[in-house]
Amino acid sequence: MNDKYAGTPLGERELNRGKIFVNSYTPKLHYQWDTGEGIGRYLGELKRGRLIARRCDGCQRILIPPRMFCERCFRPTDEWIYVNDTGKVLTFSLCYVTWNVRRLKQPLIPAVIEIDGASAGMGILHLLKKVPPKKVRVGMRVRAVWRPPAERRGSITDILYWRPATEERE
Amino acid sequence: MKPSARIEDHRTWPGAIPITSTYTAGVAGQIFFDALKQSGKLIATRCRPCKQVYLPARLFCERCLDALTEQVEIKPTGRLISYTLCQVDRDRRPLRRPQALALVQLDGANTVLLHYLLDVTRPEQISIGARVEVVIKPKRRRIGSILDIEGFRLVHDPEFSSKRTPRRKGR
Amino acid sequence: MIGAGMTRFMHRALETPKELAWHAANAALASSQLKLKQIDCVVLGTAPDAFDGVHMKSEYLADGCGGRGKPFLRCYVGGGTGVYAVAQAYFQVASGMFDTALVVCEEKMSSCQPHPQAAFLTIFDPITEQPLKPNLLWIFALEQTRYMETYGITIEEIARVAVKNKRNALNHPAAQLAAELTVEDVLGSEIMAWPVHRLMVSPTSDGAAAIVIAAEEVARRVSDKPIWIQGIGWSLDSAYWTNRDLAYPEYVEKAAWMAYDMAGVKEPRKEIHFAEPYDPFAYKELHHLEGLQLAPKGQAPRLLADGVFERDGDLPVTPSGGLLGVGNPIAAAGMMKICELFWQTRGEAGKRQLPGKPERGVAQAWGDLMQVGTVVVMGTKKPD
Amino acid sequence: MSERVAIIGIGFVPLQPATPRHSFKEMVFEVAQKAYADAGISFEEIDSFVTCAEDFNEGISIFDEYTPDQLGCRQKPMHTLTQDGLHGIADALMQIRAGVADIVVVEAHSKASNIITPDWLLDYALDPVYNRPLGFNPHALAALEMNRFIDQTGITASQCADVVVKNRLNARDNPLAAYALKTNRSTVDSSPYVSYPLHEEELAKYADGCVVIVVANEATAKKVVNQPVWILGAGFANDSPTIESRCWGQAEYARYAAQSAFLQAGIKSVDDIDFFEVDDTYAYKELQHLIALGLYDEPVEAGRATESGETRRDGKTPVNVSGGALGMGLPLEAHGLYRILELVLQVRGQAGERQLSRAKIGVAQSWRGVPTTSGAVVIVGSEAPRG
Repeated sequence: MNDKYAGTPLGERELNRGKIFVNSYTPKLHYQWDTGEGIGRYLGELKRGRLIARRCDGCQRILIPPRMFCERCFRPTDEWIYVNDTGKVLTFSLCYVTWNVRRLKQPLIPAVIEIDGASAGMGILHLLKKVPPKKVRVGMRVRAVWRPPAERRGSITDILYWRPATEERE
Repeated sequence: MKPSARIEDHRTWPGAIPITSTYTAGVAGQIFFDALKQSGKLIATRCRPCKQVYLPARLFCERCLDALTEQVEIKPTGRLISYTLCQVDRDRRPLRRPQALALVQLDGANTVLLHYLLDVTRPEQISIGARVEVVIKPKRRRIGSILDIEGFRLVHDPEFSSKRTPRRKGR
Repeated sequence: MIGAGMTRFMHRALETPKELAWHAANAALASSQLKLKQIDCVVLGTAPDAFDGVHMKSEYLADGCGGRGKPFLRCYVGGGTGVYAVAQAYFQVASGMFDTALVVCEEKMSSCQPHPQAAFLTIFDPITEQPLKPNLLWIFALEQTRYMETYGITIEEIARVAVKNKRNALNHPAAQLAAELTVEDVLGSEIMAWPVHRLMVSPTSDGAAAIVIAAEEVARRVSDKPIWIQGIGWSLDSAYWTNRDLAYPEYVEKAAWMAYDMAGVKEPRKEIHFAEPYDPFAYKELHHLEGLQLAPKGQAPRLLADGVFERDGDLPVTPSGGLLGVGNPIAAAGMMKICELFWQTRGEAGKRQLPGKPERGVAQAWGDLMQVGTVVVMGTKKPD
Repeated sequence: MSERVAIIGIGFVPLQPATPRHSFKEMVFEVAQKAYADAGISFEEIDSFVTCAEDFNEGISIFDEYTPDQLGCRQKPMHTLTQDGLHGIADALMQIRAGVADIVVVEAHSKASNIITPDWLLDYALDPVYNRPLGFNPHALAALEMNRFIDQTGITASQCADVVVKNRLNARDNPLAAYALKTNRSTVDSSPYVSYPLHEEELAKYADGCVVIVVANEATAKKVVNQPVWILGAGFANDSPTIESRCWGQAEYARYAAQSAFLQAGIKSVDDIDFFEVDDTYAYKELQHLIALGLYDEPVEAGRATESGETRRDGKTPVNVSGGALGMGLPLEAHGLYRILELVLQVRGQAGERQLSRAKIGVAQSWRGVPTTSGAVVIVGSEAPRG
């Protein structure tokens, strides 16, 4: 049976005792991605404090994030359309760990937010804040909270977070 | 990225793969590095059916996939299979001194070892086929790494020099 | 299919990736009673290079898989790779170009620091998503919420999957996280990303698994109990995952029907005797059973509660112990499920052997940004 | 008898040092549209899709995620191979012969200009325990191989330089080429060494681009508008990847792959082949690969043949009429597809100024670059293979 299932598990202790030879290496993998027309414009408009989408005349859908082709109709999309910075939570989570698995006391609240003005089901990934974790619900209406114009850099993080739309305006 | 005013400026986006990798030396690597670190010895493994002696030691034969259990100690002398003088670093910037690298087949092994070629800066100093020896770091500086080997050094070999005059290739 | 083998699944292995691949390849060859020289081509399945920490890791792994001097391909559909690799090898052999294929799946996730999960940051869109610092838990939690919300499913119903699979794994000698737990234990473990608790998540693992497949005449010659690949299917959905309804995996349905059609399966619920769906997270098993047409939409939790998916149930699900119990070295975990189909249908699953001589099973894996379904149907009867 | 399989459509863009206007998705979409139009098919008719890509060349882990939309294959069979485009062609051939698909699309692209640290990527491909700790520019591996190669064969460094001259000159008649140049042996010979004996000018430079190829079974191929270009044979193979035990000096992977492809094609003599498109990532590689394909009785002849002009466009055995990677640019996994693209254009008689008078059977060969020992060979012809 042992022969059938080979393998030598290592525990932290064996590793730390220095008997196991290990070497570490941090690769230098750097990129500068071409955003292209669709996402380039999306980022540019974020900097201006607006969300923009593309319409496909084939399926009549309004697509966000915007793309220059429609993946359903396999044809170029047709027109730029501004959409609102309000929307509805399609789904969410309360996440207690960071991307590199550090524990958090207060959860991050990632959500897919359906954008008002885009077609049904067209969501983007973002974060919710200014809402008690227990109060978050699917279907909740939210609105974007933008960075001050001078601090925006043409990034998805130009929207700081989304907050419940029903609360009083700031 | 610097803030910019025009949409046209948002045409590229910078990023990286933010990881570090930690590698174990493996089952065979443990044997090889342990011997290198403790006693400065080079341990290979042999596959008798395939007539191969693998250095550094391996757990399996790549030709027949059988497990390799027979260990062989390899003498630290061998023959130059190829060499290069590298002029650039990994950012493609010129190096102040060329980095000499060599492939060496040690006596008794069927495989080659890639390492630095010590004290060589010009192609005129060497030629393929030359005899070399392995230089191993003193014990206190050995940590169980391929860098416990300092590199290869040319050894004087009257027989080789008389057989063949070093050729200059390229310019 | 004439041979199967795997390594133990471990949190951290001493073996290098090549050595892990070799162990599995060697075990599969031994099981098939073939020598490497009788193998015509080698297929490798392995997930992101970021885990093992080698760029172009297919090339690096080639000798460990037995690929030296042979036609060698690495296929790659993210987490779906382990099951897809069988499809790749199937058409390599079925094309008539090769008589035998060795299929190896390997993953050494422990190489990746500060935590293997960190590599998952780089699976997100680098421009529109990575700046938000997402982790892999997000997408599972977001999908699970959507699934629960759409069909009114409770967290307790989902926790049962972890209980069942970790228990099944107690009988798997290669298992990393086998345990006898209760639903309370699972729900008592800390919340990683609500609604996902720690014990609903498969571990990161090091390991490898491999199989040997052969054309009919070779299979009949060398094996008295070949298991036949009856159907293969795979399907990839749009990358715009925030534009899709995550409640139901349409791509799994597409892949399943591709495989069932090929296998001549018309009523999966009746004609499939047991299933090994992909279970990296507890809810995924249920989600996938629905995609595989083995439970009506939103009904898998109820069938689980009724005992249908237990070892002695009507449709045993994940008798191996799955990713939750045996471990999740991504591609190797999918291949482990294929090995389980082989062992169960041959009656060689030891303590895990299902009652009633199961003749046909389905294995499925899933991957990417909730996009890929890969499905293989195998059984004791040769397809027409 | 094996099912006959043909290339029925091609789509491509010129190779360029950089392509800042478009994202990779936008580029692939444009090319896929052209390929489907060329084949006269709709995206809905395609059964299966293959993209050849590596995670770190794209800078994205699990790159498979981002492959479907721009090819029109949402919720369809699609998978990636982390190999060269020619491996993808072999894959398509096998899918069709296995009866899994009638029409398969193979795509590969390069956004090499987006990689800021290309040599560090290659470094990360080295064995982490035995090789990488030495800390050297991985092109030195090619230099080690070249030095061994010229020592073993008697081919001279200047004959390697002749490959550069020929291919960059050929590229001048190829509108798809990024690095066309009229140059000469002494310019190459006097360019600085990257790693002795390998000169800077002997390295192919990266380029961005994309090729999409539509492959189909015989029944489909007979219906399409364009002349089908038949796949006569496809082989792929690896040598040991391990620096310590791989073959140095000869390209074993190419020899294995060629043997398999020639056997399938029923071609007994290389004289039956009209022209070649082979990997020339480094100048010496062209010669090494031609030797592996079995062109010469003695390896040394490879150098002489190039020096005497035999492999020029007007020579007896034209090699890399397209300009190869040295003249066109090196487009990562799309490298092999640009090679086979040239075969298709030549066989169809669409190669413009560089059209060969005789181009009925051609061979494309690829290699995956340092530190790999992996490559593929595909043979195509104007006539359907005998059954």
